[in-house]
Amino acid sequence: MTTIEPAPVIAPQRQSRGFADGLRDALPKIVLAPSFAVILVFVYGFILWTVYLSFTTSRILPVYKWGGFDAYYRLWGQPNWYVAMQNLAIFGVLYIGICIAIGLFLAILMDQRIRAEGVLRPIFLYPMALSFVVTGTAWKWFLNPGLGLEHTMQNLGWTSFKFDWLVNPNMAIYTVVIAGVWQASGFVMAMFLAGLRGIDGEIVKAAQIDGASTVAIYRRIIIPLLRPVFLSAFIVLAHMAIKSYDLVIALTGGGPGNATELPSTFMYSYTFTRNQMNVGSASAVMMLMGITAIIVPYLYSELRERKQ
Amino acid sequence: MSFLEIKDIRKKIGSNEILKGINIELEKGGFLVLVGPSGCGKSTLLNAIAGLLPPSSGDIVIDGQVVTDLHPSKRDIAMVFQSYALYPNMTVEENIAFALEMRGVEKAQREAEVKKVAKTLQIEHLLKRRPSQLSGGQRQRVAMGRALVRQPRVFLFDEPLSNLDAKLRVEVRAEIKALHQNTHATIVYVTHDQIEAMTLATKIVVLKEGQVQQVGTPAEIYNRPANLFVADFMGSPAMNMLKGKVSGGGIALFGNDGIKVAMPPSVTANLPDGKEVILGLRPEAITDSGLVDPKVVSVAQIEADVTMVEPTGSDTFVTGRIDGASFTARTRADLHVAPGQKFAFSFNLDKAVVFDPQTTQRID
Amino acid sequence: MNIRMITKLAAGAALIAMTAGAAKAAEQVEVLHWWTSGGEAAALNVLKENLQKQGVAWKDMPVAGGAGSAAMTALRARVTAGDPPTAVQLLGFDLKDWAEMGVAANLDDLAKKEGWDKVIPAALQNFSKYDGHWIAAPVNIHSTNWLWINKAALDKAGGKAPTNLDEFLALLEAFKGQGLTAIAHGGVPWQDGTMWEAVVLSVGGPEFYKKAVLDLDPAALSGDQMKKVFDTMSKIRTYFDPSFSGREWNLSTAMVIEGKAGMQEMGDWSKGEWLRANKKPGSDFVCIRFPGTQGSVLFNADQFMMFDVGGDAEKAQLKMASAVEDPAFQIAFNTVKGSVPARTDVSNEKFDDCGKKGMADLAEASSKGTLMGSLAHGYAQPAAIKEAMLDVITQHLNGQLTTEAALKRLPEAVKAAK
Amino acid sequence: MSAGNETVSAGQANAARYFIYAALIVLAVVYLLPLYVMLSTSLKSLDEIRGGDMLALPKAPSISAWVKAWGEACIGVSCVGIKGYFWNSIKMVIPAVLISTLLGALNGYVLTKWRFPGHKIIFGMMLFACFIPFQAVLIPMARLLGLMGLSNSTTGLVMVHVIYGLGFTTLFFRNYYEAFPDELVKAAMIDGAGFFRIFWRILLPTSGPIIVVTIIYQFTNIWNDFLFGVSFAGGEASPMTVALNNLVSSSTGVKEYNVDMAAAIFAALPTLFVYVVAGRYFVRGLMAGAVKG
Repeated sequence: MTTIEPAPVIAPQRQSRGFADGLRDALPKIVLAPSFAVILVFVYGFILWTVYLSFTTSRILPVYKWGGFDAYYRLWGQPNWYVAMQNLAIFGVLYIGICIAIGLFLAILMDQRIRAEGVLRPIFLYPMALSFVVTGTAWKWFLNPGLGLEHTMQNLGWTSFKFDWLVNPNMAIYTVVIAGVWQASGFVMAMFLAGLRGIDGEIVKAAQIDGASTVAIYRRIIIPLLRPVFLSAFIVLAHMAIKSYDLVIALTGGGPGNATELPSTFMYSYTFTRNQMNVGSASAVMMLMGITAIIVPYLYSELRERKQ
Repeated sequence: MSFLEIKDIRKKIGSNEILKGINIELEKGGFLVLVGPSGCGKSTLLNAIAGLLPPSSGDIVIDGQVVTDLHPSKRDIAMVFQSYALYPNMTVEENIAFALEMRGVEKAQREAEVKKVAKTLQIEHLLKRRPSQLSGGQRQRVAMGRALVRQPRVFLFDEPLSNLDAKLRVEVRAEIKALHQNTHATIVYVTHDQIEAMTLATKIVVLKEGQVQQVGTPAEIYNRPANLFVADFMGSPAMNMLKGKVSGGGIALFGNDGIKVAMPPSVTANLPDGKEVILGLRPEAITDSGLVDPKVVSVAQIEADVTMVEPTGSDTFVTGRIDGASFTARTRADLHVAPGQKFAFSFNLDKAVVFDPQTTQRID
Repeated sequence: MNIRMITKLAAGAALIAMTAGAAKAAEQVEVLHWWTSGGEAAALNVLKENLQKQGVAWKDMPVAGGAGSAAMTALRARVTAGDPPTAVQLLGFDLKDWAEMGVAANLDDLAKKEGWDKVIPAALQNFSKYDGHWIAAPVNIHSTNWLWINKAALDKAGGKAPTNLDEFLALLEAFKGQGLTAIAHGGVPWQDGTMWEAVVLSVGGPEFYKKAVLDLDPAALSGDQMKKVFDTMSKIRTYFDPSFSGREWNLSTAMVIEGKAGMQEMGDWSKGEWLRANKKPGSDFVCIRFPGTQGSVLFNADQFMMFDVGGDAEKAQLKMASAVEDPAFQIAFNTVKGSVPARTDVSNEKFDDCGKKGMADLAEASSKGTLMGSLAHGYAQPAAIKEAMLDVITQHLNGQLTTEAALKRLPEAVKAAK
Repeated sequence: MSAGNETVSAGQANAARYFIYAALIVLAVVYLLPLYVMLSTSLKSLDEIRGGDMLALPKAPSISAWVKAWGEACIGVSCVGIKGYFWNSIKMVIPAVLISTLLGALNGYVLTKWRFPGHKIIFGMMLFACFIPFQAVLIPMARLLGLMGLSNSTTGLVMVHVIYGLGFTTLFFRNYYEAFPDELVKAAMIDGAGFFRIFWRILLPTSGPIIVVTIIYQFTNIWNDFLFGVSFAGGEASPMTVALNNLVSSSTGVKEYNVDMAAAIFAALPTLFVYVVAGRYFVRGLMAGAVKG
């Protein structure tokens, strides 16, 4: 952060004039301080602690005996970890891409002066309201070849219908994508809808007068104008993708085999069930580095832009 | 003694100096207008007076009290903002009463004060409404009511008319003028509109790039602008600036082989022959011969090509051109002249001011 | 809603939250466990009532899910906070790991008074004691190398229960011929592991199991016998129904009960499902040791590890430990749970045929030294190694690894996790 | 805005409308499927669930599973249903949402209207806090809660949710207040209002849309949290999700899917209610600032 500070709206007075005035000038900082202190300790302190732990020999509980890079060697020696990273790449790309595509599509449809918007909107939004602790069972049934869609279709007479992704190690990660998209795309729709409603109608009118077709108006004018929404949606989805845990646990438990392991489930299982807390911490450090790589450039550009 | 003194106010933001030592004094009951183009520092100065933006150095004195370090709420001032800054969550009544409430005024008294102000401003029927239900002019009145109810020592207005349409602007301007005359309030008023400045002020300060260009009454500013910037900025259409050379008690205009005009001796007495000058002449000083005041001493009749005719109803502005130099004349509305014709203009040189092109200052 | 109201609500709500915590009764035990379903909870309720009669209040802290993995997270949080529960349901090496952290209580006096040393099998004592001191009260002994067969289907296939792997594979083929899902299995790592360890025992016998699973001999883990184990697993895999993946074990049991599937390899807890469906051992279903494993028992025991809580709470803790080892409770609990008592001196008359067989097998294995810890349930290896081995087993079973790759990967994974 | 269709012929326009409605209805049905499965299963008998088709309507709808889930189902050794845990969640979620929202609003207020050197770095750091994986903070959090004497208590849990919600609530309010006219704050200062008065009387009363977004967001997240609940508030103080998990993922015993589903629906009711009732304001609130990110 190198650029100049902008003019503050209300800056503190030049000199302090007695206790009451001094207190009044410091009040905003006093109000902010507890929140910031809490974040410092409970986020940044804990991150440092996790980093330290990854260099110890901790197994079942934290111990503070130095272990060097052992945990990192173990981590990168784990086939599971590579599977988890690969899955995160597949999951992340598809989840973010499909959520944005469906969210945008839904938002554009919803923006055509739809009569039943009040009914449809909550239908698309409600999955976000539910935890996978709640909907996991329903999803598991639905995707299970013996109980769900495949079974139903075959009962209906389409006997060659096959949908066994859930139990197919090569395809199981895609079922996680399906359920994830189901959950988050409505939220993305709401973001795009808000963005669409915020666009100046005159721009669209001008484009119509210029003779642009509806498709062209969306493609050339509206969607480019939604750029900030794309960015927000990307950030929200990226962080949900990296944190995705309930989703996998509820749907596949990481299986079949380890076909749907993600870094978050990897970290959890090494820390809490496999009694290799240092390896778990090392994976957490890796995740944090990944998050940092995505978020910090975004934060930087976002905060710089506002400086003008 | 002055009621409001602004002493050597400087304001730096980063490495950027926005105010470069401003000194202004205003008597009690005066109406000070700070005028200048955007970015000249006038709003910064107003904010400094209000206490919303502390100056880097210098002092603000109100009624003999140094208020530079006082919190805005303790300076006993009121401010009307460009956007009116009405609290959207409160009714008109609550908006006007808010400052009184903050100062612990009893409810009954508050209501009485609000009624009184509402009556003055003729907004009694709006008291229960919210700002979003008001028109622009009504909001403007409420914003003034909010200031008036306080009876502060100084009123500050930050471009209060800029969000109104033209007709309303004229109306409200007149109301502000009347208000000032009736209440004898001390007012500091920021605008970029020179007509507002002329009509309202008892004292105008013209600012440019953080420096005072000229301080004076509206007449002084208009008739005797201190420099080319003030001359150009104040008045519409702008003052004609004609290049010329001093030549034997007069000034040769429109190039070397142009026209020589005789000047009142007071203007050219101290200037050497051959000195390059800029002759400033307001459009109303160039007219058709029928309009020339017989008492005028120095008049020049100059024929020029007419390039444009702009009727405004009451007057007609005619653009003339000689030898590549254009000027604007203000003529009678019923003058029959069309572009392409030649026309003889009368230059009233009694009204002329002369500037030094090097220093841009007026030459007396 | 106006703002003042919100503030008041917030203040009020915060106050409620403050008072809602804390408040501990005089004598009480707080018990962390994952027995949350009807039958198990009812069994545990016997213990709760016994303690209440002695004036000890029972503070229940059930955390279900993932065979105790969520419970382990909660336990870590509590221990880290310096506020451990009184007693925690724990398995196998987890007991050792926790005791190593110095958080265990010492039950030696009670154990001596009640003579636990004599009545609890030595193989189990290994886990109930740390460094020679009693730290846990074992509740029961499950064993995992059982095969549960639908009697009607078996009768149709000749009525003879298989006693070795070949007969077992033949029976699978026969069931398949009947149009059944030959063997009901749930594709979850611990279930895969439960089947795998039974196959290991069957293929190589107790010696091989000891060498490969308990001693982690790299040669045994990648040798010919192990190849046969994985090949057998692959063969069994072909008899699964398509939707086995991720299925809970009790759903598989239900398939056998309803006659949709022929049999199930599962621990003795699955008997509870049969009993609840009003099926009788011997007439409706057959319980046998997994073919080729008669004489050996792979055990899995639930224990209540006592945490060092100090002071007054200790008295209640000892009362609980004593109540767990009360023979009456052992009978009451284990008849419901399907397991056999952790004490060997308990009468078997209240138990059904399968229970009686279980108790007899246990006594036999215990005396012969073929009572060995189950890998899938944490009694053979610490969690890190166990999970690493399960990774390989489950990936192989799901076709992500070939047999050759699994044989190579298994010793590597073990080495990496050590 | 809405795309008009003046340039398109009436027939084409109608065809486009049919397509839009058809697409929306098909998607709506797909989105509703899981909820439908839960609902219809909760109304079926166990036999019907085992034998029948998952998507079929219940033959003889019965609410007995609902009654059982609410008041009779066993969670651990006590069989009193999930109603007690429902109230646990309420007790936890209300203070946590209100406190984190209020703090977020104050932080946003300071970070936009009372700026000081370094405010951007502070905001950036608070924002980054949103992205920390919660699994990584469990152990140190437990230790600190223990030191504070808040281990295994609702108060501790409320605190945890407030802390990890602060980043989001601050973000929402900061973006909203960024667009709030500074002149109003100046006017109020000249009128004599102080820091808190300006906040209570001027900013907060005009923050409706963003308060709705924040409350919906926080309510949903905190209500649905499992990880913190299971780690920091076990036993009788467990929130709803922990109890639900105990009910549905018990390792052994007969699975009563209808009861599980009914309990799951109970657990989902408050968040569903909030979304359905406040969904309209949600989009509006997002428009009012949150989307700017």
